[in-house]
Amino acid sequence: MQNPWIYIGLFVLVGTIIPIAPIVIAAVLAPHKPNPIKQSTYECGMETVGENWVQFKSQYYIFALVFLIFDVETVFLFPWALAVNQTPLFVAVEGVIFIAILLAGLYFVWQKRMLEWA
Amino acid sequence: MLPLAAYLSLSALLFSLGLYGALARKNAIAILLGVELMLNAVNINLVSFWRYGNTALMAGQVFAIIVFAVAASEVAVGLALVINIYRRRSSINADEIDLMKW
Amino acid sequence: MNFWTDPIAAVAQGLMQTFTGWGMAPEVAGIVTNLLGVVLMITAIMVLDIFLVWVERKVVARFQDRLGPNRVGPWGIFQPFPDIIKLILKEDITPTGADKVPFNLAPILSLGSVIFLWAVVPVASRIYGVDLNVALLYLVASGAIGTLSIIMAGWSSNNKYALVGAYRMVANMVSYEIPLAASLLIPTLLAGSMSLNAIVEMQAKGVWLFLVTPLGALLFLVAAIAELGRSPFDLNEGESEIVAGFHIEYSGMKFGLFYAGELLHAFTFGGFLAALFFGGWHGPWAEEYPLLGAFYFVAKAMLGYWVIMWIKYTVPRIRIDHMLAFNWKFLTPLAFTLLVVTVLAHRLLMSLPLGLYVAGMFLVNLLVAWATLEVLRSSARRQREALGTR
Amino acid sequence: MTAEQIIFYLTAALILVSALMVVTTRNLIHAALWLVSTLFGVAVLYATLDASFLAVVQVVVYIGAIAIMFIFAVMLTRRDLLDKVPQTNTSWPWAAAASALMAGGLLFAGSQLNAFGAARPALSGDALQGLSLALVSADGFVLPFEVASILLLAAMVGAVYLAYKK
Repeated sequence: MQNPWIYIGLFVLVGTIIPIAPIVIAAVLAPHKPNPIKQSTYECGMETVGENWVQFKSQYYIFALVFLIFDVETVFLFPWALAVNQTPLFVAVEGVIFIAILLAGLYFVWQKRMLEWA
Repeated sequence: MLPLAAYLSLSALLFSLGLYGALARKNAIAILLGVELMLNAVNINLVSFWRYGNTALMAGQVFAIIVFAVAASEVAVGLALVINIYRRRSSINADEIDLMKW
Repeated sequence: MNFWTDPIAAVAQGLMQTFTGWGMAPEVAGIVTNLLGVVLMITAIMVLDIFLVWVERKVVARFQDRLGPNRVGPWGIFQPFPDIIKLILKEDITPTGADKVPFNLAPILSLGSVIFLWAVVPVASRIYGVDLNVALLYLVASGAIGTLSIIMAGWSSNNKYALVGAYRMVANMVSYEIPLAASLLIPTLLAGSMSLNAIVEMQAKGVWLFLVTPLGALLFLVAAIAELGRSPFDLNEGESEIVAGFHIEYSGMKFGLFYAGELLHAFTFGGFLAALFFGGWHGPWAEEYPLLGAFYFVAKAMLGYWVIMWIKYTVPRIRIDHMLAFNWKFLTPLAFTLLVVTVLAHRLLMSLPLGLYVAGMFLVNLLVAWATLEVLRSSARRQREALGTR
Repeated sequence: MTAEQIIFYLTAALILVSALMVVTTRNLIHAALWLVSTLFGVAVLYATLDASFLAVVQVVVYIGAIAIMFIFAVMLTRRDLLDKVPQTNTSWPWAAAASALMAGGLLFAGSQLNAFGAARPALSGDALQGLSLALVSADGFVLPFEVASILLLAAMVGAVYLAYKK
């Protein structure tokens, strides 16, 4: 096949249909007797207090930010890793500089104690 | 075979939808969502120009990757600003953030 | 075309002849043949998944000094079937206030994201779905879909525990994608290709990559366990603190899909560990007889799966601050340092004969491990002294 | 209609419908989920354009990181979001007019291009190898490659500093 993505497209299509099948079978076969108590939010028997969309500390968000930046970095590094064997040593050094710059960023955030879970 | 026109028209429409989102929405996060759509439209253009031009020249794809980096930076800083503004003013309604107007 | 030397091509050719004999256009027949291949592959994976339920229960029983399922069939091997029937016949409860569409989509994506991975796994020398040239990034991409499914489940359940699970997941599972990707960069760099077939082919000479980069293999294992959300990194489930976390409100078959997805995910990562670092399907006579190669591959993947289970049932869960510190202050710097050292050592030793090259790379890895231990020891000493003077 | 056209029109419909939902739906979490669907459609588009690397990177970076960041930011700032009231500002008709004008202008400008109706040439060589060599070799794009790392460094430091609660 010329384009491997045709096969992957078929795979994704069938791979989503197959998990749907048991849900449909279960929906047909399983009993369905809803009542308010059964459908209420499960909190180990306690009554739910207040809104369910509660706010959380933004510390989670800091880690997501650092992740986002590093995720893009790895995307840049994959082409570099592919090319590094066939190119002069200069290219390897260039990737090392790239990594060093980002690790410097991580070091900065670390030293400023923003990675602490406080 | 599809002509280049198909991809360019799609990206033009997507860009305009993104522009509408960025201009018309009240919420700061929704404005950033609109900007994301516009960046994606640009990327579709870059990649389709690469594919329909000389495929040995990689500028289109490389530019698309740079756009990914720019989009990620934009989201990181933009959403951090939103979080910061929310913490100070407990609102991220773009109409109400008018402290700099006077 | 002989079935024993090239089973897929032989069967595909036979099917193509049958379909075109019925008067189908060759392109349509090609698509239908591929579709049948895909359905066959996914069915095989799902049957394996059902079998994994029994394996998991039996192995955990042995770790905990119990017998495990032993009533239905010999050694309880048919136990998964009553389980499935029970799950299907359970009532499916959707809590009030749940966001219906994401709520129902999440388990499908959770299992689907694992199934998609098998499109690129080379099971044996001529048995594989497709030779994708970006297969390793495809692995990371499918992990992204899995992450998304968990956040959807956690958000749409309208439950505080589920939301906590989703929040923790973002901070934890997502963070570990960085060391995972960095440890995937090392085989990419050594093979000069992101295709799994090329990486497995490179190990044909008997030099498995874990000899060249033992630390890379270890990093991949740790990051994979975190990516799976298995103990000791199962904070997004955390049964004893947030009562199952993101899938707390799921019942019946939808819960079953999450469960099946988790088991299959663990086995799949065992398979990737085997393909990337332990020679894939390579073994005696695997080249001539692909079915033998498939057996080797499944055996190696099972071994990897067993190691993951071993860790799961031995190590207790760690706290979220420890876990994030472990990732960002230890694993990520180590992974990138290892990458830098590997690329420099690889460039220096590339021209040496194979034996010397492997020995050199192994020594370099040992050196990095030793330096890491020294750094850890000195930082621990500093912490102790800081505590002592207080 | 060939299979290629069918795939393209389905993908285009997916992209445009989800993009429309992104800019119109009131619930912001749903807007972010529709964004995921748009992004996935764009990834499929890259795959049909033989840009495998970009297709996967689209899923890794956009769906795996950026969309999740959006969902996360919405969850963190949710108190403010009253899903019932209209989510558009008062000048939305002007915005609609401007974007309609933009669409018309872009389509017109595109149709003036010589290459507008161009057919697709055959792919020359391994696109992935070409891309990686172009990105890192000295006569290629090594400067943007390094500048990108500085951009990412600046974004990380700035964003963490902004989001950090003192």
